[in-house]
Amino acid sequence: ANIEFWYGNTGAAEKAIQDQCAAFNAAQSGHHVTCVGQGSYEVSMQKAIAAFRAKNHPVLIQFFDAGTLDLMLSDAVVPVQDVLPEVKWDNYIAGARAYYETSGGKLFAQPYNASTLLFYTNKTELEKAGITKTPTTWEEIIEAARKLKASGHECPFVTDGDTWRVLEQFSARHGLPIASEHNGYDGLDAEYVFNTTFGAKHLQNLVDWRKEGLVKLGTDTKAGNFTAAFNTGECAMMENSSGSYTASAKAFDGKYQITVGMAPMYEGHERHNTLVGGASIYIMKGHDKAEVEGAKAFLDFLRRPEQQMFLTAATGYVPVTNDVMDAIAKSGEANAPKYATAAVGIESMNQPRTPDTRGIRLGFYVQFRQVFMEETQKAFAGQETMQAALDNAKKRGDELLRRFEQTYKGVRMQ
Amino acid sequence: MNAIDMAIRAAAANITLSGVTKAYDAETVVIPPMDVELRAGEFTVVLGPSGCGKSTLLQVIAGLERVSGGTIVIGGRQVQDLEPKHRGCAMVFQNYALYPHMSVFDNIAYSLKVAGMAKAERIERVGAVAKMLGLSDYLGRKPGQLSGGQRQRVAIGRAIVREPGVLLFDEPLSNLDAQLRHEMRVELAELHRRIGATTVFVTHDQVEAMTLADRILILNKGRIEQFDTPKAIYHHPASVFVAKFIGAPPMNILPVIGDGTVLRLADGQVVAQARLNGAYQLGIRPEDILIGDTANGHVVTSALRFREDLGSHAILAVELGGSVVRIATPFGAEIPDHSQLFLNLPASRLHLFDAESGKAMPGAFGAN
Amino acid sequence: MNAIDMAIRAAAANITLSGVTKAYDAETVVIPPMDVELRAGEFTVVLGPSGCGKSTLLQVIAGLERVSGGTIVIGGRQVQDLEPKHRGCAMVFQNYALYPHMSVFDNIAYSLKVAGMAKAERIERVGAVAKMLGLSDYLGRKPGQLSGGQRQRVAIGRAIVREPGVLLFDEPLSNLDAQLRHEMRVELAELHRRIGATTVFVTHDQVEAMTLADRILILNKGRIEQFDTPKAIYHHPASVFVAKFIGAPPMNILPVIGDGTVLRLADGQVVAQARLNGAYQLGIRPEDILIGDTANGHVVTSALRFREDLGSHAILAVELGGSVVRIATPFGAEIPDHSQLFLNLPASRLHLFDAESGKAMPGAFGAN
Amino acid sequence: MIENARSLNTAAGFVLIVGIVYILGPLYLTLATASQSYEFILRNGLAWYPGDQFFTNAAHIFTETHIPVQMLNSLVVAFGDAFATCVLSLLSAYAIVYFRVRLAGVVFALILATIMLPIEIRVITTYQVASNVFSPVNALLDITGLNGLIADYFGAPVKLEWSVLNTHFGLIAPLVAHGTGTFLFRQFFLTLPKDLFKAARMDGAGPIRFLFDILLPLSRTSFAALFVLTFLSGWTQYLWPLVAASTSDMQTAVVGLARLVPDSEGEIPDFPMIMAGAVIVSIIPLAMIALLQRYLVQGLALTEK
Amino acid sequence: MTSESSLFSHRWLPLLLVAPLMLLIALFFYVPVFQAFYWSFFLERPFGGGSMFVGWDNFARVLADPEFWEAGWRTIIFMVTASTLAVLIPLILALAADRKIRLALPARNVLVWPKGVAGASIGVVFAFIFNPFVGVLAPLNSAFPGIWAPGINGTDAFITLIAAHVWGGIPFNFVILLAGLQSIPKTMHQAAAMDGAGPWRRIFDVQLPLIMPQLFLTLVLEFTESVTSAFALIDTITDGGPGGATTLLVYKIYTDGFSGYDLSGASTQTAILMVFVVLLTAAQFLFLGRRINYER
Ligand SMILES: Nc1ncnc2c1ncn2[C@@H]1O[C@H](COP(=O)(O)OP(=O)(O)OP(=O)(O)O)[C@@H](O)[C@H]1O
Ligand SMILES: Nc1ncnc2c1ncn2[C@@H]1O[C@H](COP(=O)(O)OP(=O)(O)OP(=O)(O)O)[C@@H](O)[C@H]1O
Ligand SMILES: O=P(O)(O)OC[C@H](O)CO
Ligand SMILES: [Mg+2]
Ligand SMILES: [Mg+2]
Repeated sequence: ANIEFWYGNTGAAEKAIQDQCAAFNAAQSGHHVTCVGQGSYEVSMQKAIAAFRAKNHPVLIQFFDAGTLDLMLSDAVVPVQDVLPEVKWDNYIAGARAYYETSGGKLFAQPYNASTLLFYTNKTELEKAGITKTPTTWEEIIEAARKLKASGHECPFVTDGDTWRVLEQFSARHGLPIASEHNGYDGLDAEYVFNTTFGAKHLQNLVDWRKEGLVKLGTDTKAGNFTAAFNTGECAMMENSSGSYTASAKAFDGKYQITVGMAPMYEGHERHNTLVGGASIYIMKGHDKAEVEGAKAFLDFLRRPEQQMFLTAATGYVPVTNDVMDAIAKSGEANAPKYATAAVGIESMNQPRTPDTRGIRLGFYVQFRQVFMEETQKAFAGQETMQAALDNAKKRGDELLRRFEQTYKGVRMQ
Repeated sequence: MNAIDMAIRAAAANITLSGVTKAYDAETVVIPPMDVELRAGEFTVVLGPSGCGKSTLLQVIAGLERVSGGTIVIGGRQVQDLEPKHRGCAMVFQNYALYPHMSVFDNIAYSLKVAGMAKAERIERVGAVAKMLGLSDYLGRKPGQLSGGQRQRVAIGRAIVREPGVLLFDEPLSNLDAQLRHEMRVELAELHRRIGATTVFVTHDQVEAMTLADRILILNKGRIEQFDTPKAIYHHPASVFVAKFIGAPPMNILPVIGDGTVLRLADGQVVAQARLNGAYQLGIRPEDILIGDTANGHVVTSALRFREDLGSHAILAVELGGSVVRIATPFGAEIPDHSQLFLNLPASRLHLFDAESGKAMPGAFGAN
Repeated sequence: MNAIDMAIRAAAANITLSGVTKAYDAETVVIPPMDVELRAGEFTVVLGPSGCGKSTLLQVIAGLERVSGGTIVIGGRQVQDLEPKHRGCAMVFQNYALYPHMSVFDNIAYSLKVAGMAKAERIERVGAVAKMLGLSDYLGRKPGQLSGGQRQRVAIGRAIVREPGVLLFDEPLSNLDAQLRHEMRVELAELHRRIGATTVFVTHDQVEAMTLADRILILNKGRIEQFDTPKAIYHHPASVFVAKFIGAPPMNILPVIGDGTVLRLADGQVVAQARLNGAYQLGIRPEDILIGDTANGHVVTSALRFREDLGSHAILAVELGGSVVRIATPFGAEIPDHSQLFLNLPASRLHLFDAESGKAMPGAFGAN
Repeated sequence: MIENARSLNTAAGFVLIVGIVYILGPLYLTLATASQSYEFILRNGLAWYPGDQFFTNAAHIFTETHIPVQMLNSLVVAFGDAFATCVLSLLSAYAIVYFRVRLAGVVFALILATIMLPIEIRVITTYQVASNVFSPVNALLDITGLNGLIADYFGAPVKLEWSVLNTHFGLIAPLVAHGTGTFLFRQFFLTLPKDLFKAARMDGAGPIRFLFDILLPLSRTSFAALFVLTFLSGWTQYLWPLVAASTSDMQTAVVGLARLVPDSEGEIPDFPMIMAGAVIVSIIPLAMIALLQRYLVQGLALTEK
Repeated sequence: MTSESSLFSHRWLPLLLVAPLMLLIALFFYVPVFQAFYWSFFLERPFGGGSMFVGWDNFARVLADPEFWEAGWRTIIFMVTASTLAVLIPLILALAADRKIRLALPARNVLVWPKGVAGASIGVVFAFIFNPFVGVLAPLNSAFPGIWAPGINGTDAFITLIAAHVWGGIPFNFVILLAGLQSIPKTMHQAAAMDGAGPWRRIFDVQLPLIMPQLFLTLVLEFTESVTSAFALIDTITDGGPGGATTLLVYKIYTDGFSGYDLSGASTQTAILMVFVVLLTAAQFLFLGRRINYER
């Protein structure tokens, strides 16, 4: 059958996706997939909504982590596990599964371009300041930062304060909840709690460290963007998505040495898994059998280790099934830079889990990310304290949750 | 005459206005109900003071302004609700209204083009009109590059080239010099003779009015004061308004009082015999006053104020009974250089008007 | 007179043009080198055919068009490179050029406002001017809501309200009716007497020219044909051009041939005695021709073509020696109703011009 | 100008220089960046001075993206948008200003209101309409119960279908549904002397002739200006072409250009290539401006005065 | 046309003339907008199904939301400052380019260029220009650290947006205003010059009043379009930040509704925005539009 797959990525990722589509079409003759780039996850989703209402929608659609609940409750998609019961879904790494699973343990979407948060340092600069051991905890980072600063380095650590980085991934690996009901997994009546957890302290720390000149925001840098600030050597450390590795390595080439490891912990906290980022693929309702067959074939194709390796190599996204690591090892390129993030990324996502680190299942969550950014930026700008900002964000976030609850009144949470 | 000519050239037509009124808004009623008939082929000159509604009248006939009430019949058809192009009129605008983006040729030819006339014929027709108007050298220019008079001639050309059934002219010659004006006047008379369009011609020029008009329509604040032949208008003005409006200089008007036998000026001098009692206005034209002549009727005494020499003749302004009276001296006449003049106001040349209404009282002195 | 008044009212000033030329582009040389002096306080009327450069001349004096060459001196200062506002002139534009966005009051008051005059005084000054122009009722209107004549009066008001040293009028009365025109003429004369501005006045109206002008400047294709008093222009035209340009109807011009003793018309009739040989042009004004009069000089025979009755008098057109000759009958004269007329052309009233150049040949008949 | 106003002309010159610098500054930066290498940008951020990599970057655009093909789509969309906007706006402004229509004011208000909501915030519903332009008709038939009757009578209700998605028409039409042009022409018509209209009617010109012979020539400048401006905005449209066209060979160059910006936060965009793309994509609009510049702001004496 | 009496009085032709545009507008503007209005009375699920009628609840909620009011205020401030500048600056440029000076011709060309450049690339460039460390204001910042920080300081971000908005707004307004200036008859200048008004004064007394129709056009369009065109700039330059300081209503509607799937909330805000802008435009027409339609 002829099927359509809508995705949102652009740039290098888009190119890789198109290559995979072409490869699929070349590899078999039963189906033909047309991969349609929509320019962004948002537009892709908007179009999917309009198209679904107009009964014009594709059979496969890719969407990002924050929209999971919206799609689960949409009644527009079918769980992949229902459509493809024969697949060995256990093969997916636990971190990725948990995020897209129903409460009954059924995988809703097939994880596709996955990422997670990692910690990057500019080894060359660190060594210049006399730091020989790569920091792994915040305490070490701050100590290193002080040294860097003392040695005249203007920008020891850089971040953009993004919700995903400073709240979601931080809370997960420190085992902290963001909202009650296990981040919404257990019901639509969840309420935000992040303002009362240790995460609040961390955010306050960031504010203080920024005042001290140890931490900079992307906008405080010459480059104007935190990744660029790190890549140009302006800043010495950052936490960032696995997806940025390729660009950084390329920028550092010949000038600096890079290290990449798991995102830092506070001392005295047990490390838990980080969440899977990026996006996954959903099967939409309302298509005939042949098309569903085509969709299944394409999903099977994408799941293949060599396809995942291809995507990882081309984009920096991490593999999502356990067998890929073996394949990489077998390929003899295990130490190649293009796979540098794969092992550490999977390791990070495979850390011990608690019910609060499965993922995030909260309504209007995309909007909440905006709210959180808005409020914390005010705190960074000194307009209000971080605690006040977080309290505000909680308040506004709860309103969103309540409205979401009302909108989906009567819909059963899966 | 071919088919297109037929389409353009409409036969001259009667124009009948019945109860036509026009108000721009509630306050500015420009034309109160007006009834008038302009006969087919007749040349009507409209005269009236500035702002009395002359342009408005033309526009109402042309269909460019809607009537606020009443009916207009042209050639037997009620037209007050018709589009201008269905009324068969052509018009020269007071401010020319030339198409700025078209050359002189195209401006003039435009109506022919609209009527679908072939190019060759257009060129010929426009050429003839341009020649008559002295515009042959300017056919390629845009209006912006013409002098005021040249523009006015283009505007005339645009209207007459169609040789329509009704021609409306809004002060078409006001920007021309006397000579050209004179020539144009002759040309227009000739044109009118040839195509015989019913013509309505607004002007401020006395000579144009007297020479061109079959009848003159005198407007005063949108009302018809008199509508008659030039001769009648000049010699038998229906009111003080008309009397003062026609003639250059205009008729002298003096307040007089009748005591049952004679009419006396304010200073008591007797000007005429008349069996009238009460206050009246007496009119006499400047050229009808005889100087130092004792032969015909009463002689009055007056003081010379000043004189204007117009070359062909002179105008004397004298004081008579407290009013300034103008006298046109005959051509070549020797004017006595006294400060006191004896004047004779021939009874046959006197006009009498009601003091209140200003209406003429014909027959007061027999002759009139 | 207060300080602002001083700023606005400039004293009347001499205007001297030396070698002034103006060309819009290489082909259209509108004014070839011109030298002329307009005396302080003098009232100059500029006459000339349409398109001869009258408006251009005014604009050059005003500083609205730059001269292509030559110098202009106003009140002793070379001004040809100065801005209009430093030349002390006010101007009435041929097309009015009113500010469409300002009320009549604001249009008139604008120059006073620019000069910084206090509001109260502005109101007073504008009020006075508006009254004189009959505009008092329209002060609140926008130009778009006025009739042509009303607009023209606003344009006049705008210029005269400043009482400037130099007043330039470009056909300021062309859209007014005879009566109003007459009144305005008197007002302008009075105004000129009062403020004594050096005035340049373009008109097509003979009467205006004759009555208002201290001197008349006759332009022909940008060249000065004659610049003299009205009387001299009328009675002693310097050329056929001038002769034909002045007078309504204009002077009759007949080709004649001298045989050493007499001048003969084309048909051989003798019109005058003169010791001249060859071809000439003979001029005589319509009002100077005597009908059926055998007393003064030669009598010629002519055929009556048509007559125009102007009320005050009539114009007869006769054929004489192959040309049409116009005769103005005296006021009230009885005109013989024959088809053949005997005409007397008094020698003292004859003008002789060179056949080629058209230049007058004064003294040809002694008197002239 | 009448006098040589030195002070004003100096000021004017100064103002224009500032204006030109303000306009050219960002354009210069675009060009400078377009001529650097990706590595340069990774190290330095954007560039203040030009490098020598422009042709390399441009070659990338030509070999690795659909932009060259997409420029054809852009051309069709921009031209279609500009042409349709100009013509339809002219016609409707003409109807509103020169005809005695009782509801002219209401119609104008309805048209003008479209200026106020960008397509961005009605994209979902607009997409729904575009996916079946007869959907309002169907809905109307349903609501009025007519469809019930029809179904009773003919056995099946009316369900008309016509999707304009993925067509040039569909790309253009929603962009044309905009009131700026009508407003512009209306304002322009209001400044034309009334007597011209009258003169034309006296010359026998009916509505159509008046439109073509008088109004159109006199509106030439406005028409050209509107044409260029809508062409340019059609060319630079982003969201609607992105949504309305699904395949990359139906999409427009600007959409293609935006695709070069990576979505993932970690990656630094290849600004030199993007800017080179921007430069290439801007060539046609700039040529358009240069070509029609003459008409853009040419003065036109509206009266013969 | 002021006097309505001199108009064509055809019955069907005008309808025919407006029909094509009206049809497009009905289809691609009013139907979608109506749909959105409809949603504002429901709690609407993005993919449809189970939408719930809630009457005026959405309005009550939105109107009670301080974020909405803040975004509203920001929108008004942006509308006023940005659109004033986006008319004023092109106006000054047009006045300059209207003069017969040598620079006028190249300026007329160059000033139209921004229209041809895609917004996506220009946002990046403006962000770079206003970067506090390497941008044009860097010297200022190194002299007084922290004085210019658009990434942190909301006002600075706002200024950046306005600068970019004005940049993009120059071509259209410049062209319209210049065309207006050029159509002023020469005699108007001459008359004013005779009245003693120098070129500076004529700007205010003659030129500006006479291009009122054009000024009105640009102002109305700016007022309405500043609301919409800001969208693309916010999206590429500030993302509504820092701290929401550049979240104008359109951007909020977009993020709430179309990245956050709160269709009802977004529709409600759309409805309110629409009513507000309609009222504003109507007011402009009533108070300004009336006065400036005089006949030349
Ligand atoms: N802008 C221009 N470009 C070219 N030629 C022009 C321009 N303005 C006027 N002319 C020409 O210059 C000549 C003189 O024009 P001007 O307006 O001075 O005439 P005028 O004597 O005032 O005529 P009128 O009595 O008809 O108003 C005319 O032939 C006219 O066509
Ligand atoms: N559009 C308008 N709105 C209001 N009043 C107007 C309008 N047009 C003309 N008027 C008024 O109507 C009256 C008649 O105007 P009209 O133009 O018919 O006068 P006119 O007799 O042609 O005068 P003129 O000889 O000065 O041209 C004038 O008082 C004028 O002010
Ligand atoms: O930057 P990415 O693609 O790794 O994704 C980050 C988060 O998933 C955004 O929601
Ligand atoms: Mg009139
Ligand atoms: Mg002139």
